[in-house]
Amino acid sequence: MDFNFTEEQDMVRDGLSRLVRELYDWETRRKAIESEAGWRPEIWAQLAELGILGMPFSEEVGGFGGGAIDRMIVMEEFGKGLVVEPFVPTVVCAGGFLKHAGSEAQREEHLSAIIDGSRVFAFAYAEPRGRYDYADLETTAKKDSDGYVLNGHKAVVIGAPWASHLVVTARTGGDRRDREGVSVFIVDKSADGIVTRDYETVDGRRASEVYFENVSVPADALIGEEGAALPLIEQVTDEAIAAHCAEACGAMKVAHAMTLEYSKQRKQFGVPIGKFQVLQHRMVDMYTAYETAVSLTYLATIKLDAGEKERKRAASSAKVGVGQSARFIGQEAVQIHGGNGVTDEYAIGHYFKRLTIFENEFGNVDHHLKRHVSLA
Amino acid sequence: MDFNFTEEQDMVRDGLSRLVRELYDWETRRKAIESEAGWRPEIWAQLAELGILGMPFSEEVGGFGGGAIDRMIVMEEFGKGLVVEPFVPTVVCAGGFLKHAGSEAQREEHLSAIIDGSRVFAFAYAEPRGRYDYADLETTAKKDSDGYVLNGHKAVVIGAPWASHLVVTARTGGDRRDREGVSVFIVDKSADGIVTRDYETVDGRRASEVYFENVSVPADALIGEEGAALPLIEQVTDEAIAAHCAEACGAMKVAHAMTLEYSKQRKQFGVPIGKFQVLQHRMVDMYTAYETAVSLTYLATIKLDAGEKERKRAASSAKVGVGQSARFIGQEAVQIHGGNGVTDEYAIGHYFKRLTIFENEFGNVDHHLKRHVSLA
Amino acid sequence: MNLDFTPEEQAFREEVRAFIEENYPKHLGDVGLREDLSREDFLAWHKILGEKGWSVPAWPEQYGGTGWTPTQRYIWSEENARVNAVMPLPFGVSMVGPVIYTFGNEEQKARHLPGIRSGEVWWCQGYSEPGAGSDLASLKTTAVRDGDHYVINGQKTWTTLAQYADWGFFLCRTDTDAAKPQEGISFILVDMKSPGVEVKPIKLLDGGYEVNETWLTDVRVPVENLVGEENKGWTYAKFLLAHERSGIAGVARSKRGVEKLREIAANETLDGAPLIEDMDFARKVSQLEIDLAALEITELRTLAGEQAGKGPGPESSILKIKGTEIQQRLTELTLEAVGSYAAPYYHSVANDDGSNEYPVGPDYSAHAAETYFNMRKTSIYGGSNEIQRNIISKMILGL
Amino acid sequence: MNLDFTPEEQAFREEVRAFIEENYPKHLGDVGLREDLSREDFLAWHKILGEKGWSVPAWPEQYGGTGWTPTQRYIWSEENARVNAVMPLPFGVSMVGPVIYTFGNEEQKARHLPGIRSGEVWWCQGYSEPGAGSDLASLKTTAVRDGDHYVINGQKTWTTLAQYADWGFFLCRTDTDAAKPQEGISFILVDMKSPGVEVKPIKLLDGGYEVNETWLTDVRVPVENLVGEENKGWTYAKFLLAHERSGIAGVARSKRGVEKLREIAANETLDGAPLIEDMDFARKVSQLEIDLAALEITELRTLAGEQAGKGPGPESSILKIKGTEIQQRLTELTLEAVGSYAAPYYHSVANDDGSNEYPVGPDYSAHAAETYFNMRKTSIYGGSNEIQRNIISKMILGL
Repeated sequence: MDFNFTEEQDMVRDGLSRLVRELYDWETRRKAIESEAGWRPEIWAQLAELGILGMPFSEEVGGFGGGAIDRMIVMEEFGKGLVVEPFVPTVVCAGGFLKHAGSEAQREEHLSAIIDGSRVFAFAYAEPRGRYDYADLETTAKKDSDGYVLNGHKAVVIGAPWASHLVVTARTGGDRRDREGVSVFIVDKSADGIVTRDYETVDGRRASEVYFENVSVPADALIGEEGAALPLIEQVTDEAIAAHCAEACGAMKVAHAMTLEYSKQRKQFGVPIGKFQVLQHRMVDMYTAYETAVSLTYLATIKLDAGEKERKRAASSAKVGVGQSARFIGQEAVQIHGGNGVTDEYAIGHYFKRLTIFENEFGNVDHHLKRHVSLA
Repeated sequence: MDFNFTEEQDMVRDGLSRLVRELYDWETRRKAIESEAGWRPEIWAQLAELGILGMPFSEEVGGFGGGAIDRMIVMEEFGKGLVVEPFVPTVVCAGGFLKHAGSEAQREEHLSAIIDGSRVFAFAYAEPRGRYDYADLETTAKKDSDGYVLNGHKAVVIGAPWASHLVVTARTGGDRRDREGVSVFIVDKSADGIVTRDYETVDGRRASEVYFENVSVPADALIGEEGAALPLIEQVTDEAIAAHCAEACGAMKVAHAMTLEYSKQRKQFGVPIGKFQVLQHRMVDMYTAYETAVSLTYLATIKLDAGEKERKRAASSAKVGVGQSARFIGQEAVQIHGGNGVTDEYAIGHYFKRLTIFENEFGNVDHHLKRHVSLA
Repeated sequence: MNLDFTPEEQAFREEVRAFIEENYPKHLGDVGLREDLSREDFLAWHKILGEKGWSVPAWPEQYGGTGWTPTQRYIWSEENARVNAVMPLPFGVSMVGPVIYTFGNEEQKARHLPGIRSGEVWWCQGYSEPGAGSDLASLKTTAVRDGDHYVINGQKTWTTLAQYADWGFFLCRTDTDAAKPQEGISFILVDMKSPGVEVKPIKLLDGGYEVNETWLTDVRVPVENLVGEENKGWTYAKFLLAHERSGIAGVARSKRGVEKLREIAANETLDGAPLIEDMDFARKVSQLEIDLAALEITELRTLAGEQAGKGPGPESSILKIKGTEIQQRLTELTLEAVGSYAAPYYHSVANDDGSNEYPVGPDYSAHAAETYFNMRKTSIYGGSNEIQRNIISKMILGL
Repeated sequence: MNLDFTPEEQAFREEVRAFIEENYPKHLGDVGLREDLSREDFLAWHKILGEKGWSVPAWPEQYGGTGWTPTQRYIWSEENARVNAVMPLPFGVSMVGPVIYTFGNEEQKARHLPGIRSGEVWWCQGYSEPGAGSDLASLKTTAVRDGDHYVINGQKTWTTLAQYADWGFFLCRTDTDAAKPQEGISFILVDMKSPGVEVKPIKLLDGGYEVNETWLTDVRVPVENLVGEENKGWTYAKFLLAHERSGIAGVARSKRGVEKLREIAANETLDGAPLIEDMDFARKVSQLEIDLAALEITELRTLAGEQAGKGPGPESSILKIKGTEIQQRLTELTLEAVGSYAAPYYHSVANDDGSNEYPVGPDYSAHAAETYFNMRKTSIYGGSNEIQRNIISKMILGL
């Protein structure tokens, strides 16, 4: 048992922490997310240069052979700065699918482009009526002579406006909600028949509704085995859950620190509000909530390579516990900030909004509590 | 809409309040519940004399024509003094069954004896494996030429050691858990084949395990229609729920007042602990929990004579809300009393224990939340 | 004790319902975020009610009140909540109006009450200041007497919808040497068109503009705009706050909210079945309904107390706490119900070209996140819920 | 970072498990309420461990500690929890022992440590006083120097299991004029058989006797029983409290408790199916398991910190709060699981004639209510959870 980080990991953390501090200050971030583009490709280039985009991949394909712990460190720092660039969709999700199930040719084609920052991905899995069930798909991929034809509507595809490519889940067989018959494809976003409606999200990112209208993709767009992708999707989304939990921990850490600082400065009735015992104890409970969230994030991260059931239990435990901490800390941080907490000007509200949407990503608390029960 | 009490109701309250104050002081109560008998028949006689035992019954049978509100007032005062005498089993339950479904002859036989205090009842409905489902019965009543033969085991029959008679639920037909086939009987406790194992309960009352071993009862032991008693049981137990909720409100009121008083006297770090904001706010939340419990008890009580669905929804709402308040107030009252809160000597622990068992009676919070859902 | 309505009360409900059905402006529909409303939208129903004589039900009849019993007022708010009506804003009707008819002079009553009743004059509240928050009494805005005028200087904040306001009521310090911060404060009416009044909207975390910062720089106000006595403004402010709290439970509106939540959850699916059939979700809705029922009866008991002659007392703090907790949980559950469609930013989606060929989620999801964010304010404003607990602790529990 | 055990650690687990299986006294079984245990029962395992040299694992090796790593100690407590072992009581092993070897003189070490290790000497703690509670420093018991003796007068309370104690460690005021209440306190060892020591059991709300009131009336104690310096007792007391808290999370024991809860819920029925298959109940068990997993990792992180040289710090307050919350929720859920059979009073049922022809509920229900009642103490003792929050607020958050 060991809870220490390696020297390399400490260096990655320090480097990213500096990057976020220097290039991601609050005003610059605000301008970027309010800009036409909504993100900064130059940050993406920086991340490529620092090797962050290539970290989880093997050295053979040009990566750095990092693991789950490294991703956790990256995401925690991103969470502290509310970084919007699509690391999870591109590196964790698309990268994950390719790593676990991509053919030699597919890796060759995509991984180096991910690592050098030239290709950006979004993960189109959610559907309007599917809620958090990855198998509850109305999107179909019908085999034809040249490959597959995709039809369907993917909802709230995070980062899609910035993406050159999409990872798409679709049904190649079986009935809606069957575990069998689910497949995963990599699709060029400029393919004919893809219509996107782009918009901002409440937590400062961009997303699209993506409509597939008879979109033809070649046979080698399929990742892994046809119709057998559900376990793969579960593996990759558990990895995304661990990553987002780490991001949430970073955001919670900052939200708590900001609140603490605010409570020491802000005076009411002649004393700093941090002197009121009720607020003191609440900030203690926030601190405890943060610490337990970190513990569960460690657990989920460490167990990613364990057996399937252990991995799922840990991921769901984290999504439940970190989700509950995120809601509690977000709400109380705003409450303790009083009126300022509900303004756009104060950063705290933005941390709250990001934590709110985090709760929903890849299944909310209820969903994962049920999943945990089913794994008892 | 009217939230006032009548003058008669105020008089009943005052009378009972005096009785509890004068005859139910803490030391006297303690001696009584620790005595061989565990209750005081002389208190029962007093209640008969004051007309309390006859209150809900019509004037024709010697009662006073009172209603649900009157019962609520009585139970609230009983709750304040943690009165152990079996008003609910005898007057609310047995009395309720007779009132709603008893034949002329059955009323004649039992009601006047209830009103004058000479006959005491216990309600034997729970079973070891039935949890809170009144239809989940393993106890059977088989029809024979002279009447019925009862077999089965009734669990935790409150007040049975003091009772001369039992109201017993049993299956006369259908399968375990069927809504049809449930019947109710009144049985003399001295009947051949009834074996009881008596014991104390953690909240200072007495109860028995009651075993029926080929107990023959006459045909007129049946109350109401054979096999159709479930709606009747639901009506009567909703009345019992309203009564126990009122009792819990009385107990919570005292528990809160004791805690408030304690917090004003008890000093730590040189000041009364009631000066600590965290405890102040907790006592505010206890107060709010009490007030909302009172509101839901009013609702359940007033709706007892409404349509079936409305009555059930209100009763379940109350059992959920009052149950949650009871747990919160009980636990926090003990916590604020510190070490003294967990001693047998301080009264607060006994209020806590009564409130704990109340939570379970006639279905706990989970059970009634589910019932509420089913009635949406 | 009973919860029944008398035949007269039933008849009243019929009358009210018919009037609403006939007269409530159709174009307002079932509004989501208030910030979508124009000034005219806000006032439309108010003006109609003004003409009918129903705009200020709670006022004494001599000033235009309807003389309704608390039960009738309860029916009134229930019926309005049924259509999620845009009610007259509280700043005139529930706040400055009662202060004026209780503490103002005849001239002030004659001048200001009609405009409040009719909905022609829009009022805003100048209480909070930056750095003051719940500690209202520490306010720094001064009003210095100069001949027949007060000269007001200072900064107010959280002035709700002041961007539309004709008049404002302001707490100003008229005696800076007073022994206690609560003393030396005056309650002054200010024409918002006066030179030196500057209103700047504050963007909120939901992206909307609902509150403002208001600067007063050498604003000259005639002394006849002082309400009551100089330096006694704190008394009127407290009076007003108790009035503000009493409507804050929002029971009728939350009941409508639960209905809407049930509709949403009936439309959303989970494992192929309606979300409302999911036990986890249904249980949370039931719990909310139970808590709301408890709040409703508690409010009715308080109203009954008022009917029996007691004014709104510290009990209203309970209503504020529980009412806002329920409102917030309602928005939490709605957010949970819409799933992934919580994420789209309404202002970004709504400002599109209007074509609806590729919609972004179902209509009911459009405001879910923004409403959730917006409603965080309810446990902060009107005296934060922590302050309400302090009030109960002191005034009811005697701690 | 990893959660794996090394092969050496795995081997250690095997060794420990085998030793426990072979040597743990069978007659102790899976004890419910501790109050059923006799003095001999309490000491049985302690004495066996003493002989094996495993009774005081955390002590420095020179005093008999095992030199185990924190991970080994973690394995040790997990393995003991598997059989729900009656562990050596903390008063000697975790409390006075560390104080004696850290601050005591050689004579004291030689005299007292062997008896603690072997389990022959039973210690009790004389800290709390009536009227003091969490405000420990306000204690009033005095020790007045009289030649070679202290003469102690005062009253202690909550002295756990003092009815069996041979020795006690007491905080006494030796300087009544000290500037602060924390000053002028001394840490004194008292032979409980000394004249003037009177122990009176306190009946608790679960019906058992676990704590006592202890009177000291002109108790003469040789001055060599003073530990460390006179008037410096507060330092030793704080040192001890931090040690007391560090084991208080009780993770291994709660894990065993969750297993037991699952067994109970598998036996109980709801609507004809095992209770554990009821989504409501299963969800609560899962939530408990998740919180327990979080606590476990948090404790391991704290242990890792200790391994890296940091002593038990204020972080242990988090473990105390979360650990006791989980213990209490576990007993709440067990109470819910047993349904109606929560009501029978164990002492009443158990004192029956022993015939089991007509049993009162399943065996596992016997202690459910009493354990629930008993465990309310955990958020009160060892510094109430409110005090722990004060500590974190001050020591970690700097508020």
